[in-house]
Amino acid sequence: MNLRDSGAVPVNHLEAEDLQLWRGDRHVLKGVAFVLGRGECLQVTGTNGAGKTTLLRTLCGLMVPEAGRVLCEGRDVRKDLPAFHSSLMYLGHEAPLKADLTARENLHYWIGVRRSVPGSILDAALARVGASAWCERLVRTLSAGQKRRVALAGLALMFAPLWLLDEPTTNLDTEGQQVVGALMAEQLARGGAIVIATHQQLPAPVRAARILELAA
Amino acid sequence: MRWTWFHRLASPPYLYGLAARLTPWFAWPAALLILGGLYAGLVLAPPDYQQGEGFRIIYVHVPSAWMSLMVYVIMGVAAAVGLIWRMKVAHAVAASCAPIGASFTVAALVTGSLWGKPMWGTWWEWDPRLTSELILLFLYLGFMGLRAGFDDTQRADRAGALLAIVGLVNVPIIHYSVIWWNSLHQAPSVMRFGKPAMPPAMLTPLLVLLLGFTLFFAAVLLVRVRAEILQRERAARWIGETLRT
Amino acid sequence: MSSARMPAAAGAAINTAASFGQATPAAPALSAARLALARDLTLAFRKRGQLIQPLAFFALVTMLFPLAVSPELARLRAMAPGVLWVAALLASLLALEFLFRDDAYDGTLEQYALSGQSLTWLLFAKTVAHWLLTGLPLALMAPLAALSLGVAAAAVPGIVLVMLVGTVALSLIGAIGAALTLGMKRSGALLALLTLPLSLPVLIYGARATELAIAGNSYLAPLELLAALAVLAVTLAPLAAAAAVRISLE
Amino acid sequence: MRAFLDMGGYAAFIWPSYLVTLGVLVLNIIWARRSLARALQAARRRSAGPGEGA
Repeated sequence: MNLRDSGAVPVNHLEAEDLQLWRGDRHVLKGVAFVLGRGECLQVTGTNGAGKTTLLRTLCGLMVPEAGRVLCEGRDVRKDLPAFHSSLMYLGHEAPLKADLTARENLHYWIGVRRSVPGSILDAALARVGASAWCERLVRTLSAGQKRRVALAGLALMFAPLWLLDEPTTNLDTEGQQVVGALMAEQLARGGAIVIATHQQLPAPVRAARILELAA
Repeated sequence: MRWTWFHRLASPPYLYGLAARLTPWFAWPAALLILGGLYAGLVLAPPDYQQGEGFRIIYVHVPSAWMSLMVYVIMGVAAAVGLIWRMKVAHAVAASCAPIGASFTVAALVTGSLWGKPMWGTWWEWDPRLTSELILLFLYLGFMGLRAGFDDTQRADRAGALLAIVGLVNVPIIHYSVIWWNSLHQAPSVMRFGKPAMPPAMLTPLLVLLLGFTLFFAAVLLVRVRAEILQRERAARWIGETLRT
Repeated sequence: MSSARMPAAAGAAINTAASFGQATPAAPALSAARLALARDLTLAFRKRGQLIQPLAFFALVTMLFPLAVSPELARLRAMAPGVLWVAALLASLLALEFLFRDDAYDGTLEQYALSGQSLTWLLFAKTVAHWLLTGLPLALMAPLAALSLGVAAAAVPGIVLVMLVGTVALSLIGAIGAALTLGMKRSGALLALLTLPLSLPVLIYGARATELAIAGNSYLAPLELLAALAVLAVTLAPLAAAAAVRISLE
Repeated sequence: MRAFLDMGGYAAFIWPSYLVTLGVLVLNIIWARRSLARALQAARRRSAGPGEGA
């Protein structure tokens, strides 16, 4: 039961057991189950409306499955949601950016709610995604791809053991996709786990340890 | 161990079957009590020495008003149980309560107004009781409106439940603030009931009707709960089995 | 800016994360809430147009009464408490729709809910920002409206004080309604239906205290009741709003 | 009988009150039965159709 206290190291970082979820009359998650170890990447595929986003939102605890459970390090995440949340980073397909704040301000307020970040590290993350030149501009003047890059800068700053990414490469050019690949590779290299929902190919050099296909 | 009855009630197929079996046991006594009570109230009870025959409205107004409040409390408690223990059947009970309670609130308002006309000379008086009743109607309408705004039953259940709990906390506050407000303006309070001076011949029909209305509510609630359970258990295997038998 | 140094710094930042946990101290709840407050205020001052709307509405409604009823100051003075409070109630209701709406659309609320921080505190901060941007200006504008309704200048401090306390409760009660109706497309009428009955005690005590203040009497008793309501709202409403937001995000 | 119907001059208030209340009671019965009938119909349709969960 309590693996951490007994000294045994749980093999899997994230585990889903028979997740069932209904939306109105639609049976969206029909017994989804998987295991994901440390340093592994799970790719969730499926056509539009197959429930990719719903699965990610269920995994991170925003939605409550009608049956089944999600385990992190062998524990039911519902037992202590705040602790689980501080160990994960969820990036939806819309970046949580405000049109009337600059890119840098957005990043500051977004990340700052989770952890205190010194300005120099903030700038470093912006430089990493190639945003230094325009990070003081209001987000309303940025292109869709540029907004996506600001979201990636957030990803670079979230040192969470678990990443849940929903279509992170949308709107990105080749260079932007390389940045995603590099960030994901680093996350895996330091033993983090990633669940990524996309029907595109994963950005190099990342390879999925498992692929989960959701049927519509 | 003591909680086994509670867990059994929480199981939808069990409650569904129980509700179907219990309904007649509430419905028939309710019918008898209500008919008997109305007859006693209209014929047997003596006229009031002040209000004459006019006081007989008490026999429909007070039970309706009593139901409107009792149903709201039951709804709030069921909602809290549903929200805290994530219990589907409790949400089904809360959802079933709202239309019943709202209809009794309307009855209490209309009969109150019909009573007020001969007593006060106006169709509407800002009497604290009637005002509270009107606010209660808005609370019911808000609950039903919020539920109707969601197309997913589960979300409607949880959002509605939260509102019902907030409403339940607020009902006493609203009620006392209305009484406080009314005491400043000194409106004549004609509807003073429940005073111990009421003779037994007048009081008995009222008590009979209160019991009858309560049983009536239970019977209607059980029917509605079955409908709500069916709606929430779309995929469950037991439904198919129950329907076939 | 030496661009050569940047990637190195970024590398260092990532390296500190090599061991999760200790390297990434979570921001304390209060500083997170302060940041959320600062963010909302910054945003509001970038779009001043929206800021003025409830105030203009309040001024407009109070102006309607002399036109609709009579310009006689004696009659207006008798109506002033009711006019001020109904106008304030409607103005704060008008502003409520925007309280969580934008943050729900762009995913900010989702990030708040998943931040591992207390959602209750973050929403409390947002509600405080909302009060600073609507309740406070309304209370400061109330004397102008009151004077135009023939109220003596001596009553102004009382009117402002009562409205300051009352609008706190209104903002917090409204936050619950705004959070509950988040998932809906057109929520204006429903928001009013949910919020107004719950706001009635505030209206009753607020209008009564204002009436006493205008008459030059002691308004302490209703003000105390109003303050009790505000304290109750401060303690309970953010909890309810947080629960409502979680339900809306489902 | 006429005296009973007249209710001491209060007929115009008493009878409508009783009618409204009885109307509410009857409507409650009708509404409840109708909602159950509808739910049963929907459940039958679902269990007859290609059930994915059952």
